[in-house]
Amino acid sequence: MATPERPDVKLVPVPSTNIIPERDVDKEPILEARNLGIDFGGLVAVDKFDMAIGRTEIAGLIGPNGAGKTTVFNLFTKVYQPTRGSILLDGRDIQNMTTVQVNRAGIARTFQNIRLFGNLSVEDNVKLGLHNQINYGMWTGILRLPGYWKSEKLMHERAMELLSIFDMQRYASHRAGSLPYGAQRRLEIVRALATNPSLLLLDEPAAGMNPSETAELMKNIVKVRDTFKIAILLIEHDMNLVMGICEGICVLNFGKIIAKGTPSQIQNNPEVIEAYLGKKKEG
Amino acid sequence: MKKNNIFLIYGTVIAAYIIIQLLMSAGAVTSSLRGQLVPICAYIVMAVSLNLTVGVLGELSLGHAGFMSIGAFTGVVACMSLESALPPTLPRFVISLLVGAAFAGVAGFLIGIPVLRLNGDYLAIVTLAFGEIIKNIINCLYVGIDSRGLHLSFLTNSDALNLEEGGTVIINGPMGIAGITKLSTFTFGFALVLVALFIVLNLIRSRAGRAIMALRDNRIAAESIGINVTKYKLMAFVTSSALAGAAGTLFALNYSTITAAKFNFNTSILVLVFVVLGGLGNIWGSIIATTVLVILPELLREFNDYRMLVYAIVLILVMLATNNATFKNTLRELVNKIIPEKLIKRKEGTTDGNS
Amino acid sequence: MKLKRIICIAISLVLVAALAAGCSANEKKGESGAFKIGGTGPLTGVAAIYGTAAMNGAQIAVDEINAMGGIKFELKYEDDEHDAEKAVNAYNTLKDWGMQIFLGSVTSTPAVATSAEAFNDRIFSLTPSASSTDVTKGKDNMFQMCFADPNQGTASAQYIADKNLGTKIAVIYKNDDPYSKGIYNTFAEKAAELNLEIVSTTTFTDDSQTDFNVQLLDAKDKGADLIFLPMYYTPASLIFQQAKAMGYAPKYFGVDGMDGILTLENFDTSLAEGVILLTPFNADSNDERTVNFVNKYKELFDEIPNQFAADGYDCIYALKAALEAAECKPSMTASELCEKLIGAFTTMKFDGLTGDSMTWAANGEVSKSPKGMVIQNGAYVGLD
Amino acid sequence: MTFLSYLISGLSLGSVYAIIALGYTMVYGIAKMLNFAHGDVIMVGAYVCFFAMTRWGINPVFGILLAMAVCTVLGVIIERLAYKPLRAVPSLFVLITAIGMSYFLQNAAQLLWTPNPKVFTSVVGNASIKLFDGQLSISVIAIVTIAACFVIMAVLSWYINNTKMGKAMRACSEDKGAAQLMGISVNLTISVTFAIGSALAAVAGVLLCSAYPTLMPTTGAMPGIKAFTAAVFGGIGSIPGAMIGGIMLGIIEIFGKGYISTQLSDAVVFAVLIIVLLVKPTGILGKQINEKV
Repeated sequence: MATPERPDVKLVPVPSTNIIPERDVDKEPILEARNLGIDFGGLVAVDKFDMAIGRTEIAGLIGPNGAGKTTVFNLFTKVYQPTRGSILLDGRDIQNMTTVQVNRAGIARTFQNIRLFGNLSVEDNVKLGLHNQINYGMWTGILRLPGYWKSEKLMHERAMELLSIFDMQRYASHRAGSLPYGAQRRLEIVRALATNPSLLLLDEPAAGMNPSETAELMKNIVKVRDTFKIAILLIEHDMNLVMGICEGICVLNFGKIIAKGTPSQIQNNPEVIEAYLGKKKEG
Repeated sequence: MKKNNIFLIYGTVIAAYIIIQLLMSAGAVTSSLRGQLVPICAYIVMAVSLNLTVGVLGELSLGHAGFMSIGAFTGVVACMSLESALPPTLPRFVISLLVGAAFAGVAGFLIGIPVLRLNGDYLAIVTLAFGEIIKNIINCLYVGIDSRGLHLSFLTNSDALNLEEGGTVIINGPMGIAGITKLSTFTFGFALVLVALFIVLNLIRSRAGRAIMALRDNRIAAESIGINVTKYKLMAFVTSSALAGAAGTLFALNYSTITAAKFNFNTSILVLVFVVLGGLGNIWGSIIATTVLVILPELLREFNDYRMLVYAIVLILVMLATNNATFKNTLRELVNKIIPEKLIKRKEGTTDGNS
Repeated sequence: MKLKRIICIAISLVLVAALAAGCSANEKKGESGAFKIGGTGPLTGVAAIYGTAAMNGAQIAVDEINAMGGIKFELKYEDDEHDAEKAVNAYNTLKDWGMQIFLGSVTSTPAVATSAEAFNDRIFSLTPSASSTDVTKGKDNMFQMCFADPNQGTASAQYIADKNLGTKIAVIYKNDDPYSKGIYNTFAEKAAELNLEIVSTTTFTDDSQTDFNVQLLDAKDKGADLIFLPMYYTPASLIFQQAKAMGYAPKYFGVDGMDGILTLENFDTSLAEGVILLTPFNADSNDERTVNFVNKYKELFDEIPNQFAADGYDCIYALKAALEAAECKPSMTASELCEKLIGAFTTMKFDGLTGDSMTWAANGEVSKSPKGMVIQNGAYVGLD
Repeated sequence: MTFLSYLISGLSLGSVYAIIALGYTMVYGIAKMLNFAHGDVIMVGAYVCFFAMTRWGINPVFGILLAMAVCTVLGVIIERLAYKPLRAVPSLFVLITAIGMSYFLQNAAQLLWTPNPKVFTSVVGNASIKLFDGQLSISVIAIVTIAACFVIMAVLSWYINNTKMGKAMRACSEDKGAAQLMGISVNLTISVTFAIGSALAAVAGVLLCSAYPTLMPTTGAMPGIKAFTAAVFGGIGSIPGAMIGGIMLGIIEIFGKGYISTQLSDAVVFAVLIIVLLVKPTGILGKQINEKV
């Protein structure tokens, strides 16, 4: 598999115990989680989770099934309220924000089990992403005032532009639910991008894709980062993708971080190998 | 919904209006049908508005008749109080409609705040509960008017209003309102249908409508892209109730009497049947289903005692025919045998109404 | 979705066909030499019992009259499901049929709606049993065969005071029923005037007409010795049963809606022992016409007729009398008949099953004397 | 004393609602549909028992058994003809079919048995027990109804938790597809559910009409809606919930009449329902299902 060209990245520490790419270090990290944790009933699902993501970093969150990766995403987007710790988005605590406010503040995400608006067209799905970017009131819409035509035109243009990143313009009028699986995953990314995030969370973007689709996706993720100058955090099981494009990787097991570092550091970390392959037999 | 379908809906509705007007002026319309034109219009507005809640927003409401009731009573009170101050019928009718819609809309807002926090069948039962509460309250409500203005009394009887000599009781508890001057005409009803269609169709195809449909398809995803769930749920619910209120006023001003008992659970269910049969989210379907199902019981008068039995059987069969695959195929084969393929194809071109 | 469309088209075609069929049936007059009489009433649903009774009673009268020779009638009843909207539809259907005289609607709320239509169309109407004053108010061509609600309320209060039937009175009425509430209102007014003490007033509705323990307990606790029940007999039968179960035995006073309680299938008539009611009709009467009517009704419909049936029967005979008095012919239009009948009704005297020498005021209300009846050993006995 | 009388009336009315609600909730739990025709099956059951007892002179016990048999067959036929063909479509469509079925049963009953009300003879007589020098009286039928309600709930709970068919029902209620793969006949299970639900409806009909003896083609409609409310109140799908919901509803209705206003009692009942659902959005005993993100 072809790995996209990538300059070597040096990870440097920021205040607290986190590391981010050197080029982002003079700016505050886009997101910083400090001592984050959540319990479900008595079960500790995530604990002592510390992480920082650089402004333009592509970061990876990996770990075996059930390690709590998606839970971390749900904490970041305030689907769950954390039991402990804090999340700083661009330096602002999101403790009192709702999912909706978090999105407006700059976090967009995709879902492990695709959540599109299946009965709406592809274009409408993207326009919904633009909901808070291009604004007009209910009565402007009902009465078809000039604001409606202007905004809708703008939305259409923006939607087509965004769809073109993944070369999906031809699907614009299709029902989202009728798209092939891979295209649905890509549409979710486009929809998330449309909300103009500064941090994009991708939950298993390559799941169900074949190798050539995955390679295409890798290129596109990097392209998105380069075009929009945003940070991306992804959960993925496909190690080629993770090792290929992620700069910093965080490994989670049983809700706790067991390793952090560059791809090469992670690849050689004995604890990570143990978590994935099981403990070597003693003696 | 495709653009040409929208024009088809407007076109067909306007064409139907013109044809009926022509037939009426030629004296070729039976009293029976003529008498049903306004209620059909009112029910179409009801169905279209309920479709906004059930089909577009995706929340089951079993109390839609409650909003119709509020619209009916407040609209008629407005109409009767303005009788001397504003004799011309058209502005009085329009003001009454607006009053009915406004009160129903406010009620929709107040009810919507708690109701829309619930989900599924629990939401449905709470709308049913509100519908019953509205009915119960109007049954205990007395409103009268005299030279000093409107008087209101609750749980007593019309004497407690202390009306002056010459004052009139408007809402008389369970007796409802009697002696309404009929203001609704087919043309008014038709205009209201057009307005309702305009509002609902344009709402659906705008930023707000997309947000409402997004909530229906996937609430969690909608939240994740920053769509305010409560705001858009309420927007759909309030619009829906306000339109139901306007339909209520139109309906009430077509009869010389209305009582709270008319707008009970069965009426809510009746409108729900129109919506489901016409197709969820399918505005065109709501119009057709309403028209057919309002006229059907009248056509079945030939069956005398068996009338409602036949109606029930037709209802069940239509539900089976439109939703069961085996049933559909059998029926399709049957239809193909009777009607040549060519004819069906040609007709399809003209009645494509599904989104 | 192809199939749906085909069904839509099919149904639309049927509708158009029906519409066309309706056109050809339009505006027929009574060419057969019979007066076309139409009526609406609940023939299905909760109130079906009243509609069917009035229809059956009227039909018996029509058959009798047609058999006599002379004036001929053609009767058509349409179902209104006890609903104003459906009643107007039914009325319009009757108009399409060519109705010349309207028998009104059987129940009050639909009757208010149809009477307004009949007033505008100038079709004479005589309702058997719609007792609300809103039915006749402001309509010169609208007449009632039954007592108006206020009359029943005042008459009941007067009767109770005159005969000294009770000192502490309880009232249970149906809050969502215009009939019940209407009688209660005037009863309460008249009672205050006559210094009758009403100690307990409680209500029920359509949705809660099963359990009356609370209402009965309230009456019992306040020491009521007479309960006034302005309601139909179905809920009343439950009240009697529940009062007995709790060991409470006041006197009961009913109105014309109570009539029929003895004909309830399988009803334990001992529960209604001593119930007093004001009713214009008594199926157990020895009067020859009544006996004849009751026998015919039993034979045809396998039931004992109630007051609604008798009202329906009387309506037809009253119409016959009026038509004869005004020398009307079936070839006349509805509006011609209307003017003549208004004249005839306000001047004639009529003897029927539900009263002797009835007269009608110009406002459409009937004047007849209610008979006080008491139930003894499962049968009505005249009180006077 | 008044309070006690109210309480007993409430319990008695509530237990009738509870028995009807049990049938509702069972069918909902397994078939995931609101069977609006349930109230009308009750009416049919009461009519069958009425005719058995008064016209054919059959002993009340056999009358009830006959009513249960007829209703069981009716319930299964309704399910097979009207609901089974729609199992794959959203439940709202089945709801409309159920409403059509309800209209059908009411109108068929009216044609068969005339709209005239009949007075039902109580299966246990009209006796009542007098306490405190006759100040408080409890009718035997109230006691029988309450007892029947508890027995039915206990038996149903046992059946669902301990028998093979009960386990199959629970499996179907969780996931029909998976149940099918495990070799459970979903069709049979749903038929059995409808059979039990309808047999219960017959019992409910007899008890309803024994306590409140007016029998008309529309007798089942209002108690049906009330019982539906009760089932949701208690948490639809939960058997103890239906029972608690039914009894609570009866007590609230009577107390609302007694202590607030007879004119507003319906509004009071529904207002309490709304408040409870706002506090506990899935009813008193309903399971809170969180959607997994």
